Amino acid sequence: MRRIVSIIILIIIAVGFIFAFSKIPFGKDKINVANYYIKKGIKQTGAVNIVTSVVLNYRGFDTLGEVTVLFIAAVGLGAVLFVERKIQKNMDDKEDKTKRASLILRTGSRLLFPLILLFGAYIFVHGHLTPGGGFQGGAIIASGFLLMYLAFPKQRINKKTSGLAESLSGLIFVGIGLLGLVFSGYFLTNFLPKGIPNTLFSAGIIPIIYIAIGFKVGFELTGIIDDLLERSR
Amino acid sequence: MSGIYNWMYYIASGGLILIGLYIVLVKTNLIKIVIGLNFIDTGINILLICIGYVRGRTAPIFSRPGISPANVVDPVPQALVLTAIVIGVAVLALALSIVIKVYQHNKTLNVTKIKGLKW
Amino acid sequence: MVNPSLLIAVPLAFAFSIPLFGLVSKKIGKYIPVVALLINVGISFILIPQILKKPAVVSIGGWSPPFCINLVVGPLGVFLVTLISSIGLLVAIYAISYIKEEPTEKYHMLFLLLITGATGIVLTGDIFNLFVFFEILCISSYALVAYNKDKEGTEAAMKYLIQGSVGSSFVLIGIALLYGMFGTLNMADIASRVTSADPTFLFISLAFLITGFGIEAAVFPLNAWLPDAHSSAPSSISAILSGIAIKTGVYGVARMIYTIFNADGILTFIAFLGLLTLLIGEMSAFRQNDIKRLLAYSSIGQIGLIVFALGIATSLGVFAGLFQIVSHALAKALLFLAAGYMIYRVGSKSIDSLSGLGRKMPLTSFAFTIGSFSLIGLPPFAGFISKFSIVYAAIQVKKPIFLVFVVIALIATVIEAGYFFKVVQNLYFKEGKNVDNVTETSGYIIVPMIILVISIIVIGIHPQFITGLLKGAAGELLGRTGYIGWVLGGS
Amino acid sequence: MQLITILIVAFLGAGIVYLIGKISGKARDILAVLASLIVVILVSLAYNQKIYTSFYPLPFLNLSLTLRIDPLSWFFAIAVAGIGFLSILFSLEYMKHYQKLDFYYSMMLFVNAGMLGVVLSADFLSLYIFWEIMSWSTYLLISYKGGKAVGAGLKYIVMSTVGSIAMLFAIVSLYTSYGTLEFSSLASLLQTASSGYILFLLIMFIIGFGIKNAIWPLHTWLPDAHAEAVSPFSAVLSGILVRIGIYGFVLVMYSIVGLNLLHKLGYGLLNFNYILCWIGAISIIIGTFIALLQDDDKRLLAWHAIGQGGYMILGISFGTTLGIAGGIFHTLNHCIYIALLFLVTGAVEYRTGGVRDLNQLGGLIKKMPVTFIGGLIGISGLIGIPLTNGFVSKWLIYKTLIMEKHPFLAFVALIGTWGTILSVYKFLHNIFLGQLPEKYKDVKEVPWAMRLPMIILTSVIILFGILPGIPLNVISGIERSFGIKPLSTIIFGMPREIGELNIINILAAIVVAGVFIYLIFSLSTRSRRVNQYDNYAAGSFIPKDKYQYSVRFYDPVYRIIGPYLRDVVDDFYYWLVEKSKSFFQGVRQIYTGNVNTYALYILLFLAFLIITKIGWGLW
Amino acid sequence: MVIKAVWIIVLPIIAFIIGVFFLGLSRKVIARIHRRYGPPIYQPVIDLIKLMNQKSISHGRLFDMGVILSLAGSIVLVLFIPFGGIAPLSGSGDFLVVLYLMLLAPLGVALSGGEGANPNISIGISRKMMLSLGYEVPLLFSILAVMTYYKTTSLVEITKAQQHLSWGVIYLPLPAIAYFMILPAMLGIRPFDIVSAPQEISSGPSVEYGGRYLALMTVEHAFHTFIVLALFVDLFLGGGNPFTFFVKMLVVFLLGLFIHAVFPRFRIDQAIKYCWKWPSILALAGLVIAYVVA
Repeated sequence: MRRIVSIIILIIIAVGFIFAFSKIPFGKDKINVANYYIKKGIKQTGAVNIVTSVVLNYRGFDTLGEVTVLFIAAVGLGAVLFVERKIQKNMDDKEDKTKRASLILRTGSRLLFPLILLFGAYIFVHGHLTPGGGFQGGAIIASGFLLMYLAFPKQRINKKTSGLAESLSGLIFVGIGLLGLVFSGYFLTNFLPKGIPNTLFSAGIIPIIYIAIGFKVGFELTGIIDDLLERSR
Repeated sequence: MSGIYNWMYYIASGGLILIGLYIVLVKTNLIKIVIGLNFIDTGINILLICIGYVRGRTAPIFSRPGISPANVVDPVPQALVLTAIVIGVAVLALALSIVIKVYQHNKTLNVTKIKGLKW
Repeated sequence: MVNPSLLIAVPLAFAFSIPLFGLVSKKIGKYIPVVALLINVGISFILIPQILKKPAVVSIGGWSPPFCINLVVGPLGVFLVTLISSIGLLVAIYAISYIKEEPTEKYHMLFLLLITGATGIVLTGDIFNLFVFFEILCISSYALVAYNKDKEGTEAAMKYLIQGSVGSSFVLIGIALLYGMFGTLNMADIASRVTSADPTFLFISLAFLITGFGIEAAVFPLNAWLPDAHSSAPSSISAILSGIAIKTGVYGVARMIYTIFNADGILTFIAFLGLLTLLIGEMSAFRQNDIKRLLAYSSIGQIGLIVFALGIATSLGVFAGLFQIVSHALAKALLFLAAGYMIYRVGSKSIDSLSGLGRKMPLTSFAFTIGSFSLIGLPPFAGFISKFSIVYAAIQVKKPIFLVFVVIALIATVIEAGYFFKVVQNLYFKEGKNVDNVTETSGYIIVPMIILVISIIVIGIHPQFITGLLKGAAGELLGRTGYIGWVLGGS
Repeated sequence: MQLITILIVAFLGAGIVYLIGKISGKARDILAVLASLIVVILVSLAYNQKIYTSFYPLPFLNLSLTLRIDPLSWFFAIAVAGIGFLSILFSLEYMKHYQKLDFYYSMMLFVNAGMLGVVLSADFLSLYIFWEIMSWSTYLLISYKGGKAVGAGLKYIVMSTVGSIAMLFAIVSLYTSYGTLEFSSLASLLQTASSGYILFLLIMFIIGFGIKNAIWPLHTWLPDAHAEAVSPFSAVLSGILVRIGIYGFVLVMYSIVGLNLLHKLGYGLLNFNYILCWIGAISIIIGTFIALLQDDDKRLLAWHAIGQGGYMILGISFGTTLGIAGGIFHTLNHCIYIALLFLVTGAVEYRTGGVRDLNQLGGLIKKMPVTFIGGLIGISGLIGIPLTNGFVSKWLIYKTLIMEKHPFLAFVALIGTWGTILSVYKFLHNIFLGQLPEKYKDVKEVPWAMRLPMIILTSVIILFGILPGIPLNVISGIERSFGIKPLSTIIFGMPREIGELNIINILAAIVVAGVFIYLIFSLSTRSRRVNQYDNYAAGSFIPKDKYQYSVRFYDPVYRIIGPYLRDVVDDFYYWLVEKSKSFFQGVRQIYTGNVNTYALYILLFLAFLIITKIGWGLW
Repeated sequence: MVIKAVWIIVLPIIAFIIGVFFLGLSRKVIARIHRRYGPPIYQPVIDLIKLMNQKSISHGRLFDMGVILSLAGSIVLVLFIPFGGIAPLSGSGDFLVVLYLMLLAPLGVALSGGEGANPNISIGISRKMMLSLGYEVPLLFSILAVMTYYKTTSLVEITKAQQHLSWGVIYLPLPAIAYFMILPAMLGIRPFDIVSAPQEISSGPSVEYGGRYLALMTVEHAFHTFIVLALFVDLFLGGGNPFTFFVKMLVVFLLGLFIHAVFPRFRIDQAIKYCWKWPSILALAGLVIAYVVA
């Protein structure tokens, strides 16, 4: 019964989709506002990656929100999965069911971990030049930590430090926005010199924010992994 | 043929969304429902990308010479997708954590059995 | 002129800095939201007179409006921001000593972010940015509903999350469709172009958006999450969810219908939907024995009333709806705060167990009484003015259908009166069973309640304090060309 | 300004009394009495004045709240203030053993202030506001005693809310049609309205005011509320609060709609007036005859309050000079004697430890003579024995009915009086006459603070009974203000052209005859005083305390009429409530707790929207 | 004015004499119907004198005052009911006043008896109340029929309208019959002597009365008899001069006595049901006719 009703409803919605999509021709040039970004983006922001300039400059506010969402997820996860320390200690004392990882994994991850970190850093530092950016880089860094967790289940990142890093990088983002407000009267304005496009030190605040985001995302995702791991024991 | 080619991506995205909705409607396992939500997210992301795509053009990154402004796709949907992905991840993470808690309290993942709150 | 972007930046910065303060002392964390929201309240009060003279359009990033995200601070925005930050401030004060469950600093961060999300929703002029802030609001409320980590809380959060995610997905689909059609995300820009688009297409995207925002607004078939979430969350969060969060959903729906789509045809349906919501909410509330669940269902009813008033779509109707938003926000926040502390003292959510508290907790019970009287719509409390205005607006349109609607709405009022009066009697006139060692609250708990009581009475007696602002806000919702003009600079 | 002062004193008094009460109980009591006394003085100073003030603008609705005083409002205001004062005076002793007295006094004053506001309002919005204030404060006071009172209070407030929304509907509709809510402007604007609209307005207002006034079939809250409230408040409730409904009727029917329009409503027997008077008549029958069956003294009086309300409706519904005068005068009289009777029951409760069951009392006349006299005069007024106030007003009403050729209504009114006699005699007999049970051997008369209000009310009943011209003079002023031919009065009764009624002659005749017989009586052989057990019992020994033959005093009549006198309306309301409760229970089953279902709702909504557009092409 | 003052004094005396005469007459007539000799017609007067000199007991102030009130009410009532065109106080009160003044007497008895604190009194009064409720229904119907028909509430005008043999009984036969049917109930004679049934409840309300109390009650009874009959004559038989008026009263009284003396005593519920059945139906029909005709 429920299935039949569901399918009927979904068919109706699908018809709606068809009506709607038929009005948006696929692959045709429908670019409207974005033309402005494409044409003036490099000049106005100094970033050759237009997506980055949209993400961090024209629509930087979205990104701030996005970072906040991730932050909320990390904090919320921590809040929901929070356990009193005492109980946790008791659990630690009892026994550790997780098996020790194999030698190959441990050695391999030790080898790969710095490389992954480096790669992640590369991604977010070059966010304004190449595809990629803070989120992507952060995710890569977090995957590095995930690898380490797999290899050394007993080791933990320092929660305090990671929390501080999250908090600080978030503050840097907001702070830069506020500085923009101070210097040019608009929140999140690019108040730094734009530099020469297509070089590393260009695009004003964009790389700085991306670095902050990179750290923030990296630590947040790691924190999420850490929290989930903690509960899985 | 070009019709199918034009519609293929829409079908994929709409299909993912509908499948996700179907899972949410019909499946009783919480994890599956969460996965369904993720399906919807993915579908929407594909939809956004489809909308921004212009046939025959390239990514809006001018790091290599030879890419003219007339030759790039819409950058905005890509930015939006970036945001949407992050939000999706956030929701997913939170959803899983809540599911863990729900499981601890109810010892089941079957939503038809988790009816402590009703009426 | 204070830059309105501070309204978002300040609480965000404070929220991010809570872990830093945590290094200094664990105790500072709970005062941070108070400080941040105090600043916000200050800013919004400074803004009100300025905005009423001339609405502000503030761009973020420094480019001209359609090309970057901008905040549109019209009368409506500033009104809602003032409401959000004031209620937020009071609840934050309440939470200082109410929240005892660890990890409190995470609670305060999430709380502050929730308020930020709500503020962003009502201020932003960009539809995708609206979605982002909407997600901030939703995700932080999912986490906060589950904050107590008990069986009920997590279950409610889970249900809320599933329905909320479906809703946000719909919002995003709607946004995607709009972007595909118009190639822009600025609401004013979209609004200025909608006439060129195919009506069916427009309606489908509107349907997705209404459904999406409707879930947060708790309109009838979409509100199943609300009773669970509101009743299982910590009471301070219930107060915020009822007082603010669902209002932002209503704001979303109203913004879509009035400003962006100019969908006159659907308004009567919206009014009907509101009426249905009102009836279902009040009926379901009538048989509750769980005080918070009762309040939650009553919130559904009140939202129905608000939506009904907005659906009338005359300037008076919208004015009345906005007034109802104020009076409901004040009253329901007060009720949840009072009920929350009673529950805390008594240890049970059932209405029967609250018997006899009038003697033991006189101030709290008094606050509860004032709140419920205001909700029922008794003079001289704020709820009376709003209810009177709604009835007046509905009759004034002189459409027979609205006459029928208003009669039904008034009947629903009777149901509401029935259960609220029952609870009040329970507090004062029934012998309590095990309330002997219950004591009155003090300090941070009682201050917000007293402030809310006073504001309910003051607004009830002297509604002119807010009517000017509300008139402007109603004008903003109905005058879409004006809105487009502010943002895009035309005319 | 004067009116504003009255209201400010009244409302502030209520607030201050509460605060003072937190400091000192004694000061609170004194202040409460003082506050109500000042209100009485202020209101009486406003006699014969015509004031109209606008006191509070509400610019966003383009309205301002206004107050006025005219004969009608003064008449009710003085009744409100007077009864309020006396019952607060009575409360001083009566309430001593109760708790939460701060709340009690403050609410008493608050109710009074609300009522004053209602009668002094000059526009419907202020009337509605004060009306609601009055309603909810009444609800709090009814529930004050807890226990059964809680149910009574809830019943009251729910019905009251229904009435309020009907009234609100009418008021708002008036406002949208005419753009003003002031009585005076509406009165002239409404003259051009269609009769259908007038009828709608009247029906709405009758529902609104009628629920307060407890006319059949809107009466069911009243018996519970009256019985369960504390006695001084029952006096206020039954005496004046309920009768604010009559004020509303008179206001709307004669001050605003006016006679000309009233007579145009309806055709033949379906005339508005005619239907209204039959409602009044049914109220009389239901009220007085159900009162006959009651064993609880306050409940008995409560049913009479319904019945007497029927008389007032009968009086005012005709719109003749005599009828309106009778109706309004009866309102005043009722307010005096029913207040007195409730105070009497209060006094009895006070001394017997809260006994209200008529079957357990008896013989208290020897112990509480003042209270007895209060009770006697009170029931005489209620019956309408000549020389008490109730007589004159009832006479006016009967006269109207017969003159207007409504013998059937007159029959109902008269037979209602007989029902009244039976039931109130039972009231008096079972409390004060007959055998004094052993357990009440040490009962004393009530203290002075309780005696004084009873004495005042008793003397007012006699005063108005003998000199009906005093209040009737004011009433003819009211009629003049309606533009109706005013009732010409003489101080002792009616002038010749209206009918044969001269109280002073009746009084003289009775006094002379009484004195004459008393002389004969005292000249004949003296008699010996004996105690209550020394009487004739056909030679058999009757044990003490088994000597009560007043249980089920009118048993044969109960058996005959009892089956027909169930309060079917009340049953119907209960049935309605039960049915809607189970319906509500059904409605909330839609929140099944299953999240799949909830998601289904969401998608159904979306699909519905889409299908309306694509499928049906709506919007 | 002087004449009026004289009548005010004389009329009660006349009423007293007629009433006492009827009391004596009724005992005699009933005795004769029972094939007894019966006491002399002046027996009540003898009784009165005897009772005034006998000792008695009192239960309190109200016990005394009630009796006085009762008698005073009856005496006053006489002044309001036209007796052969003479009604000295009829200008001060109309028929409605009369109806209400008729309450004083029973109320006085009830109050007085109430203080008597005897179970028999309670039962008696309860019966009296119920019985009055019973007969009031047809009584009010017939009275209203008369008032409706003649469009006045004044007794004087009602009698005036019936001059020259255009008696009320001709135009309003049904109410008249109804009134006549309940006449014994109003007078408290058979078959409606349930209130004072000596065998059951020891004379009911008057069980505690002795001496002067009983005397006053007897006088009251005499007045009551006069009033009820006078009212009937005024309403239905056109009044007349004092003599014809007396004759009409006598005829009505005897007729009533003859017809009713043969019935056994009703139980109280039977009495009420009786009153509410035939007399009420007749009177109601009369009222409807009067309403339609007038």
